[in-house]
Amino acid sequence: MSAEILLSVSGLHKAFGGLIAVNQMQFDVHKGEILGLLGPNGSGKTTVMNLISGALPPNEGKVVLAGRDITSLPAHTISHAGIARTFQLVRILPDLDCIENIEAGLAFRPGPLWGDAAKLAARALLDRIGLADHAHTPAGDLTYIDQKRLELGRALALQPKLLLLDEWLAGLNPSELQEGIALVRKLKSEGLTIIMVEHVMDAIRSLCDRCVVMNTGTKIADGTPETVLADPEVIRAYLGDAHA
Amino acid sequence: MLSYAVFSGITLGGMYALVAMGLTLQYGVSRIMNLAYGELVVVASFAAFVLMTSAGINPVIGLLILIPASFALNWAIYRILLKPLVARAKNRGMLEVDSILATFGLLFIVQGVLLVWFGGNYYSYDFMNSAVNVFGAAIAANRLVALGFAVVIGLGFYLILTRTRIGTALRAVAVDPQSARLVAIDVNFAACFAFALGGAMAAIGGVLVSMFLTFSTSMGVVFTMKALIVVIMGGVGNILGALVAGLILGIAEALVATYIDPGLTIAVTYVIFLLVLLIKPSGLFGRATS
Amino acid sequence: MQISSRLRIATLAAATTALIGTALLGAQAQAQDTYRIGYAISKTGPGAPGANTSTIPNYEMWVKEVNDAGGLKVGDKMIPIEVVEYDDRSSSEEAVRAIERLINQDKVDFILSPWGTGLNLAVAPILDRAGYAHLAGTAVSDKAPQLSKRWKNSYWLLGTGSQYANELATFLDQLKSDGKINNKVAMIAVADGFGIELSNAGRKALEKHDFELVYDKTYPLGSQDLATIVNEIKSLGADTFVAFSYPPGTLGLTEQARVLNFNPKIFYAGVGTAFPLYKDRFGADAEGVVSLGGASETDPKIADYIKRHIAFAGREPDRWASIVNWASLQSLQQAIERAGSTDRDAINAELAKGGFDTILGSYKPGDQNFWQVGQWQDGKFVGIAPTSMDGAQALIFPKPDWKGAQ
Amino acid sequence: MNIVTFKSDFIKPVILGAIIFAALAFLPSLVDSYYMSLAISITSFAILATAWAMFSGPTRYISLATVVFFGIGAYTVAVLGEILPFPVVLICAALAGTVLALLVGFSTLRLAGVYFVIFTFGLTELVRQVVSWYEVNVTRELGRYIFLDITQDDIYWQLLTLLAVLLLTGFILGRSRLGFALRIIGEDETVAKHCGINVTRVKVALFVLSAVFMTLTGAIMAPRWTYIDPVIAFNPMLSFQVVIMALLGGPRRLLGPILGVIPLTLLFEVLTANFPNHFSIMLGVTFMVIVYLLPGGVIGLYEKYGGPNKPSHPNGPPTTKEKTA
Amino acid sequence: MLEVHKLSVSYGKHAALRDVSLRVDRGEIVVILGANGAGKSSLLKACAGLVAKHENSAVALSGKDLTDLAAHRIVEAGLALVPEGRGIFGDLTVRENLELGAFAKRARASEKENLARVIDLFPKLSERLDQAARTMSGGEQQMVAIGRALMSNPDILLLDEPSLGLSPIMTSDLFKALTAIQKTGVGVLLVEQNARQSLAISDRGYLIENGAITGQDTALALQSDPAVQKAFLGLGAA
Repeated sequence: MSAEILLSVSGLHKAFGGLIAVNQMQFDVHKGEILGLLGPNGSGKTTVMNLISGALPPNEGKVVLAGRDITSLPAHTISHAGIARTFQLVRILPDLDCIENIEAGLAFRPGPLWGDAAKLAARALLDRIGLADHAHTPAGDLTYIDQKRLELGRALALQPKLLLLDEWLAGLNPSELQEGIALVRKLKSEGLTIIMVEHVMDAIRSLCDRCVVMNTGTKIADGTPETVLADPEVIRAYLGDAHA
Repeated sequence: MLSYAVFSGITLGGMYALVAMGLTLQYGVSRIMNLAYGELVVVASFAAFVLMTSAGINPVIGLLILIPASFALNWAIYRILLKPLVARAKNRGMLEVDSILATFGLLFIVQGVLLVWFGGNYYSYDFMNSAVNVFGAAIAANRLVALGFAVVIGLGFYLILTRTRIGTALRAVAVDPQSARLVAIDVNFAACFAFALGGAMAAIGGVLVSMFLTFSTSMGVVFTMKALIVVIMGGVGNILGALVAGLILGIAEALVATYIDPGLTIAVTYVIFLLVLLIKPSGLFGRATS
Repeated sequence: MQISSRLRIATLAAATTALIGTALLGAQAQAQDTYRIGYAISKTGPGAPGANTSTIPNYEMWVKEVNDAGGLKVGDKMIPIEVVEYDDRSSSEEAVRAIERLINQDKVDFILSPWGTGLNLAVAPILDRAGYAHLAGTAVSDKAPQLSKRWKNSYWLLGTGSQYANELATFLDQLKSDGKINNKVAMIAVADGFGIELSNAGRKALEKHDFELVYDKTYPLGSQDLATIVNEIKSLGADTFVAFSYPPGTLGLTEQARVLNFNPKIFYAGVGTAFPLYKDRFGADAEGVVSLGGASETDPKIADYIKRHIAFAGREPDRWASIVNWASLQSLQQAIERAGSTDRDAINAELAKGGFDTILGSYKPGDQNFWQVGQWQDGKFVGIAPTSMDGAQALIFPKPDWKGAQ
Repeated sequence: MNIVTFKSDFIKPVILGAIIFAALAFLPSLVDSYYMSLAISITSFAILATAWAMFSGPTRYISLATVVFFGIGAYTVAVLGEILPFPVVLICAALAGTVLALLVGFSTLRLAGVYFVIFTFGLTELVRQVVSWYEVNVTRELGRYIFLDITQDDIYWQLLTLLAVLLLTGFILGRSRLGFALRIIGEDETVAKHCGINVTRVKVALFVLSAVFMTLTGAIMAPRWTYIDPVIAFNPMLSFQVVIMALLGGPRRLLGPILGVIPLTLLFEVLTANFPNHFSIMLGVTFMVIVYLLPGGVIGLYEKYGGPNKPSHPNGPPTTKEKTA
Repeated sequence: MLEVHKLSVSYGKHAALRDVSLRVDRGEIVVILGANGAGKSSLLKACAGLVAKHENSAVALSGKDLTDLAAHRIVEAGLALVPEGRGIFGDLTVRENLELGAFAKRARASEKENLARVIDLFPKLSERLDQAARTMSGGEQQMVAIGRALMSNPDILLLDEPSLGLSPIMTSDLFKALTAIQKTGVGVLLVEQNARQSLAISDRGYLIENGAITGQDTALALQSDPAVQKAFLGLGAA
């Protein structure tokens, strides 16, 4: 935990009309750790992800990545700065094949790859995420789990410093879940820093170094999974008695 | 001067709204981007002309015949021409493109038939042209009738759509046709019904407008475009929005004609329209789609 | 696989070509026992109402009358007319293509003009290059004199905008100096080539004659709702109202004037006032309205023409371009007879000589010997100016009250 | 191996295209001026439809602003045609088109779907009204005469050159990162942003590129009509025709739009020639028949009946969805 | 009671379901377990009339043949589906959504009682009746979707992954609600990834693999079946 801070979020505030979605959020992410972002539905987790990745600009507050202020920058600039993401509802490029989906991540990053170099790199990445056999399958024809893999592959192609996973493990059955957890763990071991929004407690417990729990837009807990998940406030607002 | 400008603007706006409200139903609920809409308005104008000049039936009475007739005609158009497109469309986008192409063909057919029957001449007839004094402004009675219809239809449909079960069902089809099937709504029937209803409203517009505008077989496109602008500006599928948007455009035109330059009246409607689109792309009363 | 699909496309292409070939070539290559006349005109699109009013019925009626009489007299033979017609859909590009087709594919002997200033100008160079005469029946352009020089067989029958405006201004000036009207004129024009040309000329001519333009604006083409304009003009105290408008606007303005009871001493509006539609629409209220054009309905030739037109087309001709168009068709017929052959150059030479006997009297295409100002009087649109012309009627003054709107 | 395929893959079509265009250049000496006028029509629509599809195909933004740029081109010639040499006039037209496209692009490309469609249509009307108003109140002359000694053959050659340049541009674009970016945007704009694509810049760039070709077409065509006014120059039917031709052909392939332009132009011609009084009805009927029987456009037909499966070469031209299975 | 007999569905050449037969009685909860892409959603959609079935397939509800009925008639017959992704009318208010649920003629007479029952089941909705449905959180939207389905007075309720994306506390609330619904005599057919919690409330379960039923048993038996434990409950699950 002594590692340097990669991402620092402070005083983050976002309102939609009268509804305050995110209120004075503040947390740090250390290099190489996996941070779990938890909270009930509608507590503002996805909004936080959108604010960090530039999909939305915050009303107030600051997002700093590796010492660089990236608050309110457009999404493509933030992507160039080193943040890649996946989406709550999986978003692939359905009419493009798998190689091209990966190339989408390779071709526009800083130090872009194009042509034969991109093909080679894309094949290597497909291999790494277990889709080597599907190089020319249109992404829309993949199964759900494979689409999730492909989306992750595209994010990895950007060579991010920080990866945002928004319910990436949701909707997987237990055996698929085990594969998914293993894949994320491997990414961590390769030194990637990850923020994950997740409801799957097994995954949280086995992957996260630290958890931030949100409720109605504000942070209600911050700490290791064990402490956070035992917090009475978290149990009341989020987990319910069954998980106590 | 100001009050006259405002009143004549309101009557003009009422006419725009009247012509547009049917299209907002057809596009909003049935998802048919009907480029032949204006042609159907013109068909009704010609029908009113024929009834008036050869059968001596005045247009307001003529509505009693033309409303059901055009409802039936549009029902048939939907059943025969559009249903196959709806059935084969995989999503809304595809239906939109297909319906644009198909109704574009329909536009030419209707126009061609009118041309064979009526030729390319201008048509106009004299009905209820006497002036009525409204708060000191002299307005032609036929325009007031049109305005009255616009307001009554607009508010009436607004109430029907928001206060009745069938109206809520139509809105549900507009929002999500797939889910509407899951609450026992016969979506095909609803779409067909809305399309025919929109067609009947087009006919009302056509009949009333023919009382004071000079029309010809080639004028349909003008109505279609005006209606589209009002529909988009008011928010797709929103009857009340169409009414308000129509009135705004009418009043703006009249004010510009009086105080700036009548040469800019059409320009100003487009400026307002484009500004609304830029500031609120889903229209004045529209909800942003995800 | 690739080859077979290419083959299929090639077959498709071949079939299409064959189809088009027959369509394109079907009409041509016949013996010269007919005189082939071609025209492309706006049967659809924004130009259609105008073409249908002043041009198409005249073309059709002329062909029918000639053929009913056995054909054109060429030497001692009677040659019937054969017509090739196209719809230019009111588009310059379509008109250009249709004319090229008439010349090169249909190889017609003569080409009648399309409708409107824009289309006539678009086809003029092509007709000139191919040596066809061009009787531009419905174009008003201040460049008319230059145009006839530029394309030597072209005739701009309706002349320039200035001539109408000047004639009107002169006429009004007389009324003013007689003390009948004040010097205030309200003028509105449609924002279109025609309206602007006339209003420019009108402004110049009226100011020359010391009129004050208390209102001088334009309205956009396609706008029919002119209530606010009429309302504003009503308050300005002008005795003379001048509108250089198109038929929908002309009708709209008249109706608004009637509703608002705006009844100036001189109410001038047009194009469209001289159309039968106008009389049908306003009935007795047409009385006294002034516009461009006019007809000497007492002239038996004109009266007979109007009668035949009603019998043929089921409606009256307009009292402006229709008459000029008819005169030009009569000229063409006589030019062919005088040339005694179907040779194009011979006919062109005859056309240039003029002196044809028409409903406009002795006529050479391009002559401006028709009425420039007319007025509805007792259900007839009669000519009142130039006052020097034979059969000029006295102006009904002031314009009678509107009856319909009270 | 890869390099070889890439090269032959690139050079073969270019050489083939060059040969075809060289052959087409001899057309004026082979046919009479009627066929030349038909050829001009086809070539001009081919440019407009291809240029339209270059932007609208991958992004799926249906633009009805084609005639805005076309008309601006025509007007540039009307204003400057007799003052400057023609090539300079063309450059001015391209500049005018660029400026307008930049303006429109930056202000409207955040609109999506039908809103963009109607916006671009409204824009046509607005530009027409503003030009009218300017002419009426400032130059006090509506309707301009273009007396330029440019023959039909000259127009044809100019259009042919423009079409060749356009196709080459499209061909290169289809293999470039810019073209790839546009395809991604067409699939999912949000994903494109998060992949590091400056979506606005890419869209505007393509919009401008396509607008420049449209503007030049208008400029080249203007001398053909001698006279233009706002109604002639900004006739909205042109925009509709272009959209329909491109959709019929297949807007997501480089040569797709041309496959729509040729049959439709010829069809219009046949109908005009044979049904002068029933053109509208025939056109409408044919149109509906096409919609019902050819849902995927001409290119769809081609792909359905034995079109070649997509070869596995790097970064092929934009394709519609194809199954490799 | 819902009876599905030899139901087959395909998309193009791809067979999504092959000869699936199953049964749901009134008053019981039946869960279908299977991997992603096994055909679970297709099964529910086919029952609800949203996708076309093969010729020899048959679906019947209390003896009434539903096989060839259009979707809206199936609702009328007493079968309601809560689709994946909820499918609520976002622009309409919660009240309007619920009222639309009672659009079926079978439900109109008892609309008031049904509304009271839904509010009783999901008290949270009572404060939100006039709010546009899309402004609500995922869990509340799921309540609207289920409430809407219940408003049609169904004999059988089909639910497609209702717990997807819900927080743990919401998920357990949801399953409690399903038990309450079951007690009113409605039969529930549930497709779920959350095998552990769904088996806990279910009476019976079916296993589906590559479009075919590969096993069926009581929920209790399935919970203790080693194969099920391995595939669906996670090895060494707590």
